[in-house]
Amino acid sequence: MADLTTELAGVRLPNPVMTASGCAAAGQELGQFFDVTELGAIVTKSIMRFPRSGRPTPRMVETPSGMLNSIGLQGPGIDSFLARDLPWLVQRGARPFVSIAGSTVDEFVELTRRVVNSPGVSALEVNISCPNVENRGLVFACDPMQAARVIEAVRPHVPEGLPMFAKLTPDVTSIVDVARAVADAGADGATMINTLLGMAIDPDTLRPILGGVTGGLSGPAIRPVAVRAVYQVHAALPEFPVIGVGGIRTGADALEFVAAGATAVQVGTVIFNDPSAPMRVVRELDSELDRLGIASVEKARGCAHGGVGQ
Amino acid sequence: MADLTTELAGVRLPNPVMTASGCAAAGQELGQFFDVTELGAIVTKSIMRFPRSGRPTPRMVETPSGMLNSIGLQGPGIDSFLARDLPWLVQRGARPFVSIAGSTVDEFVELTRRVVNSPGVSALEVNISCPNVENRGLVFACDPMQAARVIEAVRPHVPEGLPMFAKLTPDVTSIVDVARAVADAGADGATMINTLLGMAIDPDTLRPILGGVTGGLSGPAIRPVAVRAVYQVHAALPEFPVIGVGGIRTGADALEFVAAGATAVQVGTVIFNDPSAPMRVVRELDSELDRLGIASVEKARGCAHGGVGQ
Amino acid sequence: MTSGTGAVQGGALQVKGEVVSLKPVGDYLHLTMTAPGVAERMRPGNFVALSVGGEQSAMLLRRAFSIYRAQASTRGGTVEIVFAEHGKGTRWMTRLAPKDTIDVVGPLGRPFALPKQPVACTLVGGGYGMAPMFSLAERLRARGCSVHMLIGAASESRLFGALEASRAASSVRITTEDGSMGHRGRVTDVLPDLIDKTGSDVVYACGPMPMLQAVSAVADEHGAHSQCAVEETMACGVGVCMTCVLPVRGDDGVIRMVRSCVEGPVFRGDRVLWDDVGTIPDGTLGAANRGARNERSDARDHGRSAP
Amino acid sequence: MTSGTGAVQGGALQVKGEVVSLKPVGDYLHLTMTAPGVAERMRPGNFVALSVGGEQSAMLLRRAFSIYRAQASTRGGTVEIVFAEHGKGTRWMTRLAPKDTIDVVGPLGRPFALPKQPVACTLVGGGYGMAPMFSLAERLRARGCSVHMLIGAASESRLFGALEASRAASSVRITTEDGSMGHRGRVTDVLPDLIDKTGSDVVYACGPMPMLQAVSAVADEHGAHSQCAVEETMACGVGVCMTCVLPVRGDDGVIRMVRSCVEGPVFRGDRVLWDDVGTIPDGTLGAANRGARNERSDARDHGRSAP
Ligand SMILES: Cc1cc2nc3c(=O)[nH]c(=O)nc-3n(C[C@H](O)[C@H](O)[C@H](O)COP(=O)(O)OP(=O)(O)OC[C@H]3O[C@@H](n4cnc5c(N)ncnc54)[C@H](O)[C@@H]3O)c2cc1C
Ligand SMILES: Cc1cc2nc3c(=O)[nH]c(=O)nc-3n(C[C@H](O)[C@H](O)[C@H](O)COP(=O)(O)OP(=O)(O)OC[C@H]3O[C@@H](n4cnc5c(N)ncnc54)[C@H](O)[C@@H]3O)c2cc1C
Ligand SMILES: Cc1cc2nc3c(=O)[nH]c(=O)nc-3n(C[C@H](O)[C@H](O)[C@H](O)COP(=O)(O)O)c2cc1C
Ligand SMILES: Cc1cc2nc3c(=O)[nH]c(=O)nc-3n(C[C@H](O)[C@H](O)[C@H](O)COP(=O)(O)O)c2cc1C
Ligand code: FES
Ligand code: FES
Repeated sequence: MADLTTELAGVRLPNPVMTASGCAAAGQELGQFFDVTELGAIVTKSIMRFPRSGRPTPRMVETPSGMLNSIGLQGPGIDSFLARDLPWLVQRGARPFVSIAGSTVDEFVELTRRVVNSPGVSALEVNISCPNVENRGLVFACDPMQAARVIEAVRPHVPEGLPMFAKLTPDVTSIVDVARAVADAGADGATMINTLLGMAIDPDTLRPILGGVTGGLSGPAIRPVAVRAVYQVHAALPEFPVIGVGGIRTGADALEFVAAGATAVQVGTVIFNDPSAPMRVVRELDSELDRLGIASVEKARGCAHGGVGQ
Repeated sequence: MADLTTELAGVRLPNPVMTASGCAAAGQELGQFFDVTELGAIVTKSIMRFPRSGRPTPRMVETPSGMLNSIGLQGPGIDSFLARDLPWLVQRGARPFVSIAGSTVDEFVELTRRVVNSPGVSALEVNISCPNVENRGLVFACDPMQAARVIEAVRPHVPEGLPMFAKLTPDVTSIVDVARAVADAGADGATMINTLLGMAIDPDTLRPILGGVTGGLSGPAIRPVAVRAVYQVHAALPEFPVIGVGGIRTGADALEFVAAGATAVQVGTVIFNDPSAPMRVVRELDSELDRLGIASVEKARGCAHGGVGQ
Repeated sequence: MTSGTGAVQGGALQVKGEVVSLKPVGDYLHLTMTAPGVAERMRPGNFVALSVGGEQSAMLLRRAFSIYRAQASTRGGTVEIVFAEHGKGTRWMTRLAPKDTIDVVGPLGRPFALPKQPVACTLVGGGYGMAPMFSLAERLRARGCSVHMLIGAASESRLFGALEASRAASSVRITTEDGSMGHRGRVTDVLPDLIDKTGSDVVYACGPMPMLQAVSAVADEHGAHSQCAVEETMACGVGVCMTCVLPVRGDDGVIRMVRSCVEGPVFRGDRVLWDDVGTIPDGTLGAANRGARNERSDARDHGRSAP
Repeated sequence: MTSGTGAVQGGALQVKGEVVSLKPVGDYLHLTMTAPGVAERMRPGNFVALSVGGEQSAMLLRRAFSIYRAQASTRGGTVEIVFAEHGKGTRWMTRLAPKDTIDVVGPLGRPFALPKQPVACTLVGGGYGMAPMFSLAERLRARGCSVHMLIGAASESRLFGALEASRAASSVRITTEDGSMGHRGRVTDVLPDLIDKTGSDVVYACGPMPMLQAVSAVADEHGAHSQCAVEETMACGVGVCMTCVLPVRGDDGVIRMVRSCVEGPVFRGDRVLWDDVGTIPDGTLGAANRGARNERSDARDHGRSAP
């Protein structure tokens, strides 16, 4: 039994494993498969200011060891989320990390205000991997300056003790530059990576399969890209907490991210394959650490860089 | 029997399928498995000015539906390549596309001069997805300006009738910007995509597996990213020929790239799984077109954008 | 066998099943597997989601199948499905052999709503869409309903359960598009007459989307309720991913993109905006703009679509 | 069965084989498969590359195995290998059953060089490294060589071919690290004495890298040639990818990173820079800088490594 407790930018978690935003809704459905209070945290689907219908179907394509999705951030909007979805998690004593998404900086600020005033929220994840309507629809996190603008704007509204993470896209020339920008702008850490932009074409019609034409690639297929991103950012900013996500399927995969420098990890697409995966990953991470004779997950953190444990 | 003949930036090919650089050496070994003269073209491993020993082993890691490599451009150097490797292809009547890689703009120019003066070369592929020693080791193709500098410099040395393609990396915020830059600089087309930067960590030692720490991710895992890149560039520059590459395993996969806008395609990593793959892809592409009642590969080109054939 | 101590009670389970048998029936395969706990909870219209391809599979997503029969047992209940070889996942399933293990999640989805009164019901199944109709028939008969079955397919080999139907229903009508068995044509050629003659109050349907749409329209016209089990592409099957949505009008008159895996797969036919499946119809709650299908994100304009 | 009309003659084939049998031998599995044409071309020291995981496998790369036996036949020859369950690919292979198809590429690699004279030879195998030694012994004996075998492993269950060896060789010595059979210790404890007593001119070895290195050193010291079959991670197995390299000194004295799949897997032991495997040693042809292992590309400094 290795010590899995994790101190993540000031919050204490029983273990470093979470669900990834958009892959666990608001937690309730997964309650059928495991006790959501046992998991490090539940990251909820990115919520927007208003109800949003998302993109037309088809919204997914299975790809080799992965999938594409173009959900288009369908959701009930912040009011309904706070009134109906969040309380389920809070009442049970789970640790909700609330993910927010805006189309403008003001929307991010407004969402932040609403979320931080709701009791029971453990952390805020600011999904800046979404299009900025004020800047030709370019994704905020594709540009260090735009990314920083969002984080700077929400920073004053996030109270002490509530960590705020920026969710980054890998579709950039240098993710280190973006991470540095959000760190400087006051993010308490970064969650990486969001999906890679991809697409698939129907073999019969020869037209794009997804209603949204392009979509986000996720799953084990992208794990090497995610591990690399975490490794690079940890190398550049060793004190900046990173939550690693991208293709985690097993405890050994989770440990790979921890060794690369992640303080916590998220399980996303693999939930669709195995709805019990998040708690299975916790158990497997524990046995992997035992197997290697490493006493705690903290000891393994950053190992790949040649630090402690090596 | 669909018409597979392909006019690619002025060269006529019996079919649009090629090997990808670095996945077929200089063609000879694959001659055991199929007749290399029947394939559209053989793209040779990127050759450098001088012999190069490459990176330490391990140089590869298998990943879900893909692999990472860090070969480090090992090769015999241009002199030996032209004297010993190229003639084998030329004598047989294969169509060699020679891929070159330099660490400086001058090296690219020198390599170009040497290659274009060798008889039997069908085209030049300029692999600008490699580090620029004059610019902090940043990859040329990561910066539209640096990418254009290389292409502009080699352009005057490439004779009429010998097409020159720029090989692009997907590890950029906007591949369209890079494609536009090389098109403006005089490239006759672009080959996309090179590998995605990734890494893997050893589950036992918790250290990076690859001798080169990071490596290039390839194989079916990355196909959706490659198709998207081709689709975006074809949408932005419909007249600019694109050679699609990334995870092609079957004729249907090849057709996906053609529908996205590719004029030709390359088979890379899948050769390691199935050394007969390139010619199998030719046959399967043919039967896919027949199945869909499309008379020629040219008719299918760009279909996904809603053009002819739809 | 079941995962997740401390998990919320009720609902779906994830269990390691074992293949009991796999037998061809016409163009389909009939798979029986153990799935302890799933059988016991199953109600007609529920489905199971199976993982495919084994341990090192490149296929990440589960495949959804209507439950044909479920048998509770002290040795661990069994669940049966009927499937068509369609793509790579179902091709893998055709090679399953007794004793192979298979990971089962279920029972999933909202079941068919049952009438409170002992009314007449018509059950329409297209192809393997007949699979869920037999357990439904049983429940309906147990409530005193009279059950009429209408079975359609492209050809005889794609009819499922024609023989069993004669035991399960008071009357059986068959249609094939090529006329190889029964009436030559579609179920909707026969349905109006059938509703009228049997005086059916409810029509239950499962099959391809165009069939459901047509059945729903016929039911409407003939004063019957319809309960349609839809088939939308699903990534998770358990309600967490939002891939399986279709436009449905709620009790409040508002159109919403609802998840067919948890709010369906069974919907009231008159509530589904059949013509608009695959689009975000105007007026849908949260629709950013009109005719979203025509405003597909253009990869030219921006780097990525929102996930 | 073989692919590629018009392909260059000779060399390797790609064929669809069929599993004939799979049997445990100690800690290993002995797989016999048909591989028409491959058997006929095989020479001792060659290997085959097998694709693993089936049609929808997430495992893209082939797995390499030394050929244990090859039997030509008019009905399509068979090839046999002996393998250890190691990771996910070999785990999949442990579940193969007769009649399963398996895609085989082979025979690959340079075989053991045979002496021109009828000299004495010592054949050293560590674990499954004994597999290629039996066909080699046969060839050597056919040339009038005397054959001595030295078999080593961690423990008895990991010895391969101890029984067969007594028929194949004039003398057999066994070592196990735990002493469960034969001499307690390593092959190199016994080898010096064996070379001297048998007057061996050539030592053939196959097994883990450290064993090969030690065997090569002992052979050197005792005036024997050594032929070592190495095991480097291979992506393609056919010479096109450059992943399988190790530093070898050529006839011209120049150190090169050579491909172990086509220029090996068998190398003269005195030519391999054993200490430098996993590095680019100083002075290697084309080495950009000294001690490349210490100059691992740093992800901090640049966006990507050259492919
Ligand atoms: C609620 C529900 C009940 C179903 N019941 C049955 C049944 O009883 N018998 C039966 O034969 N089939 C049924 N299907 C359809 C079945 O799920 C698909 O045929 C199957 O998923 C195809 O998988 P594949 O790997 O063979 O095809 P592929 O095309 O390789 O699948 C690729 C991906 O697309 C999805 N997909 C492809 N076709 C469909 C489809 N028609 N519906 C949903 N997802 C699809 C797959 O699940 C997978 O994720 C049902 C589907 C749903 C949603
Ligand atoms: C020329 C040669 C001959 C061999 N002969 C035999 C033999 O006769 N019997 C036997 O049991 N094994 C042999 N091996 C080793 C065998 O190839 C590996 O055990 C096997 O590839 C492991 O695959 P896996 O999927 O179980 O392991 P994984 O660790 O899942 O494999 C992941 C990847 O790493 C590669 N890999 C892992 N371990 C090795 C290794 N030791 N050597 C080479 N590649 C490796 C795999 O090929 C695969 O690409 C030989 C290897 C080579 C190169
Ligand atoms: C269906 C789906 C929906 C997603 N929705 C969101 C989202 O709303 N907000 C977000 O930040 N990330 C979203 N993501 C991205 C994931 O949180 C995660 O970053 C990514 O999928 C990589 O992890 P994975 O490979 O484990 O899935 C979504 C991913 C999927 C597959
Ligand atoms: C082992 C290996 C070596 C490669 N070497 C080169 C190279 O020398 N030059 C180059 O332009 N691309 C190189 N590539 C990239 C491929 O040409 C191709 O762009 C990439 O692998 C994506 O295609 P694939 O998925 O079909 O392999 C290499 C790829 C692999 C796997
Ligand atoms: S399939 Fe995931 S929400 Fe319905
Ligand atoms: S394994 Fe590819 S060159 Fe040797």
